[in-house]
Amino acid sequence: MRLQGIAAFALATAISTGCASAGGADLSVFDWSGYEDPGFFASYMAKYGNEAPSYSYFGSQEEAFTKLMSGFTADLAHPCSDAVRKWVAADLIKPLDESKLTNWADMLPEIREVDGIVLDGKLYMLPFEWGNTGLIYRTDKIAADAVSLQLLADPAYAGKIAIPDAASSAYALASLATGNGADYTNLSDEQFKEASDFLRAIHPNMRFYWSDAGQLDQAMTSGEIEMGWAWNQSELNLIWNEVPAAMMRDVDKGIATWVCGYVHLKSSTTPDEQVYDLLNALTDPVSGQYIIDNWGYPHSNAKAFEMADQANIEAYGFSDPKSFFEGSLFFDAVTPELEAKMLAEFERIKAGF
Amino acid sequence: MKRPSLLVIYAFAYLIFLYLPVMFLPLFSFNSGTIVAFPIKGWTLDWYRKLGEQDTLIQALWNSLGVGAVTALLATAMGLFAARAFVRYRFRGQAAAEGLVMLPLVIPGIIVASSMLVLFLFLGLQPSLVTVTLGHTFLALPFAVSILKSAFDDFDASLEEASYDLGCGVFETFRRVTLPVVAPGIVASILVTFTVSFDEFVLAFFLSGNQPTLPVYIWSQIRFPAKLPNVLALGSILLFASAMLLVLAKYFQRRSTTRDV
Amino acid sequence: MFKPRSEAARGYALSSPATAYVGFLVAAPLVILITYSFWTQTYVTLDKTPTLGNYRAALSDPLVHHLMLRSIWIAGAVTLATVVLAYPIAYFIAMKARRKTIWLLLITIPFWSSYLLRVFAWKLILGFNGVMNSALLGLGLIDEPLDFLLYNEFAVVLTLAHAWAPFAILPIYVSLQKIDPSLLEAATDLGNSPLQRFLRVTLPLTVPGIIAASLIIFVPTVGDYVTPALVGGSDGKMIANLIQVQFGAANNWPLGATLSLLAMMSVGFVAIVFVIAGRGLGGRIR
Amino acid sequence: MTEKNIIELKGVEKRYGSFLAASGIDLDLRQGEFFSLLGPSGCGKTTVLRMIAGFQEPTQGAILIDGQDMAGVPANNRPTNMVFQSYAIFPHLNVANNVAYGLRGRVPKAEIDARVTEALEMVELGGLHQRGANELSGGQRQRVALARALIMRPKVLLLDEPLSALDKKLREQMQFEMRNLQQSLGITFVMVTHDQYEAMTMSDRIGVMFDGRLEQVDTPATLYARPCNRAVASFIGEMNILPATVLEETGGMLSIEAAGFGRMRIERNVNATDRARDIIVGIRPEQLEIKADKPADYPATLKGKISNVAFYGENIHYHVAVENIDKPIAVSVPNYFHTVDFNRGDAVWLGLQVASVIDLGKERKSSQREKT
Repeated sequence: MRLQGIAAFALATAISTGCASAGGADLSVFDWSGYEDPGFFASYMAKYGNEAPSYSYFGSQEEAFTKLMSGFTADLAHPCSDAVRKWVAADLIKPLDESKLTNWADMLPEIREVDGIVLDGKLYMLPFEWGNTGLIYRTDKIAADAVSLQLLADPAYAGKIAIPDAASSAYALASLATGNGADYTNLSDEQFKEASDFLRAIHPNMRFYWSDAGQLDQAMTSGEIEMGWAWNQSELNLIWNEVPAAMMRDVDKGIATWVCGYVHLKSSTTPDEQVYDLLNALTDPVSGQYIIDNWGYPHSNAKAFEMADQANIEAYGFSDPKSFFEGSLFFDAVTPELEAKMLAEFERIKAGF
Repeated sequence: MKRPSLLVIYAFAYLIFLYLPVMFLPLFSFNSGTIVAFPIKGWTLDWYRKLGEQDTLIQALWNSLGVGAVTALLATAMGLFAARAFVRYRFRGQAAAEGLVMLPLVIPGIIVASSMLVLFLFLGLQPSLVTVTLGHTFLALPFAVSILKSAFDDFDASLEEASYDLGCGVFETFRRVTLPVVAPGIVASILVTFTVSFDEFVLAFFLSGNQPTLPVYIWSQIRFPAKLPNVLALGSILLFASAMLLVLAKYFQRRSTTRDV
Repeated sequence: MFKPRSEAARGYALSSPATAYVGFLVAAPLVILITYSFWTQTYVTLDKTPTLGNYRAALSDPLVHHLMLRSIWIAGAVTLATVVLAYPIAYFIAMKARRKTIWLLLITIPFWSSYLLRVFAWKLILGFNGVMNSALLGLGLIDEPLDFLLYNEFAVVLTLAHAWAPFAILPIYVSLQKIDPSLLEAATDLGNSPLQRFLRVTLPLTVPGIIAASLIIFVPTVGDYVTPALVGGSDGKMIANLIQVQFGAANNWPLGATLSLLAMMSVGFVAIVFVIAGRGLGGRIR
Repeated sequence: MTEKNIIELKGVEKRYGSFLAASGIDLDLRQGEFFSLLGPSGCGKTTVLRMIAGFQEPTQGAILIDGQDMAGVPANNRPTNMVFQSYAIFPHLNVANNVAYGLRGRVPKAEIDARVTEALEMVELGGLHQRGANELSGGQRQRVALARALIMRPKVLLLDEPLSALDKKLREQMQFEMRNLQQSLGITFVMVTHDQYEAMTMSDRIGVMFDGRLEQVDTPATLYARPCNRAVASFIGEMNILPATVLEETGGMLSIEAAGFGRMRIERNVNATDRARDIIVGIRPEQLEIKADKPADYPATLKGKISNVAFYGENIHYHVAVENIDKPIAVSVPNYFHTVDFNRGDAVWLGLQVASVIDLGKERKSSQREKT
């Protein structure tokens, strides 16, 4: 009897999957988890019967790309600027109509001109949030004036460092450390070799190549590692958990910036109007204020910065966005040939070759 | 008698080994910090209190329970027939068939996952809990077959004949004799296949649409650790509930031996 | 309706849902894999001209050899550790324990929590200021935290030996359960000490269970990429991680498919050698 | 016992590929008789029983139960019930539920309870209703299996080696009980056994099977006294076989020249159908007299030497080696008062009453299995 009950329930669930109700939930978003927070799109829900869009989740851009290439469909997806070129090349996304983006004029000017989101004169990604990738270190173990990217190679830190298990991020770090940050997207053979040599030099010090931010946070908190190349989200999480850690925010010493946003998938079936309603809700200053105050992420809308709690902005280290956009390495799509080289070489480096 | 006592000590040491990691989940579900690491920041019940608000998490749990239940039933049902055929009958190609059923254990998950997505889309099945269930059934089948095969190994064929002889047809015999006699095997198979499905990530990730299963949700949560303690709280409750469920199952199993059939 | 069909017909009829289901879902991935392995991909363009280039590239790459050997070595170590640790407990439950079902349940319960969460827990135990180090420091056995507990092959082996425990215990338990007690009495009667009896009767009779457990553990472990990524540290990477990269970041499905097929063949080969050796060994003990 | 046939087997054959498990079986079983199918293991007797039960369909021929052709009638719809060799006691049910199994859902609950109690009383298991299946001794399992089949009130009860799992003492006790039960119920019992004593003590009639063929069907006494051939003769009790030559056949009598014993006139055995000039004759060991001196009052005598002695308690077996006869002749002597007492190597005389010499017809050479 009990089993029959479960079966009936499961069948009901399965059937209800097939026929989603009309309204806000008609729109499907392929996203990182957590972005289903209703604070991000209050105005959309107000318009569509208080219904949130339906979210499905990925854990990394690569997973998302593989799944989309296998035929998965949705209306919107949430990659970062460095992936856009590949997604366009793979014919997954369609250009956005700037005239329908009501908040376009209020966006941070630097963000509107970010490389990689405009290809052949067409806008493909609407920037939503941005942040840094930088060196996070334990302030109780390493002095602020002593910390540097080169310290990663110091044998004194054997087993005390971690960097991401992602070729593009690793090469961004290595380019900055070898003074070639400006040429990151287009490294010459020599520069590429320098970067690779740097990664080989720090490999013996490596505790692990992190594959998820939680892993890094855990190790940083326990003292397992003392330095790590990581996202600003980790810095926030460490601050919230009162771990003595900070991100090295000195532009001259090397820091990277990323921008992520929403793209309109070719497989989209929902009317454009509804798609744009969500895009506009996401870039609304109110949403921006919410994400800054509650999530600690910098938003793409300039007005949101004015509305948000300035103390938070100061504490989270993005009070001067301009300096990051000018002085930091910007994550942009590297050329396909270079990307392939990076991936292949990084696999060898990780294996100790 | 020195040897048995050594063995007993080992058995308890092994239990500690098995339970040690699991015991930390409840511990950290009371930690006020969001990072799962020592030192513990402070004690709180907030994660349990706020559990009710985590709609996506709760929905993911229901999805996983539903998928797990249907998977367990489908895999066990197919496994039951297959195991019976493998143990009771001899037929050409039997070894090949038995090998084939074990294949899902061998193929790397990522490959099965991506090609299954291609296949299902080709067949016009959009990713959903249905496709996840189909995938999980595939993965759980070898476990069901091997468990039920050993259940049928000990099953005396003349029991079924006795039932026919006493006037029962195929279905009545199946219900009144086969099913109850291999019931422990069926329960084991349902438990194991449910566990396989409940904890499966790779296939679920590829084959789920906008309804994540619990592992898919947890996987993304580990990247964004703010809600991880909620997951730990839920995990602790699940652990407790499953322990209770097993105790109950044990109780009913004991009672069932004396019931009328 | 009882009977009139033949035994073979009923065998086919009963087993066909399972075999057809698995057959269909296995055939499709294999066909896709094999097809892809003869194609080439640069960036997002797929070149469908058949070529053996992927095989040539993969087979001549020392990185592939290295990772393949390491995967097999780690999977072997995991299998050995799991089976060796699990055998006594299976023996205890089958031969000595009075409440067998309770013990079996006790062994299953820990696995009702998410695998990812259990891995997290292991990191707590083995970590730098984790439980193990704190305990050892507290007892005054060490002065500084040990850092060789986590993020290496040892951690991978330990984590997986834990994760696979029930899959090793159950098959061995079943094979021990099936041993006729009179065989053990006969061995004693013929002058064997308990240890001799175990080595000459019990162990050989449980070889099928050991082989089943080993295969269930060995084969999927070679293809695991989550555990090495989480606790393996800088030198815990395995072949599946490389395959994963091809299907993911590198977006080179043809090479990924080639590597998968090569990995499956290697695993198959090792497994067959293992089964034959295991049977031979089981049969040779006198 | 009446003369009505309850089961008729007509030319029944069971073939597995090229293997003939049973062939040319013609058999009529009478209402109310206790019939045994006797034969060595693998002779096809269980196949015949399972074809009657409906677990196997004959590849040729017909089976009629109470006049109805059973072709296509599945086991569950046949008016037969079976006691299985393993007893097949349902392990998940207690005694009462095992016995009630076939009635459940077909008969009102109150009647089931009454019939279960009655059936358990009948097999002397009264009061064991709630006992678990795994808490029964071998004898109790056998009784439960019997009660479970009998409660169905079958027209024919089929028993597959029902006593083989029991120890000797219990087996002998059950032989009597089952015989008494059968007689008081008046139901036809068909039992398969490889134990000649079991078959002899319990049955009204016995069918002896070899190699898939039913060789002879007769009462125990006839089978013992007039077996149709060497195989049957050797399987039922012990038998000394001697070659003989038929010199003359007159009326019901044969004049023969038997090895060692010389000329004699014996009764022609109507059961032995294969006739020829060279035949074999059988002599039961207990029909021979053994003496130290040549016995005077026997028409046929023979001289030999004791080659082996076996003491059985109620009787003594001697093997006597005789010149020109390959196998020693077995002699069984009742152990009255230790009146006879020979040792190995003693020279003895054997005496024979001609009336106890059995004509076994022509010696059959090869097995009959290849016959189609």
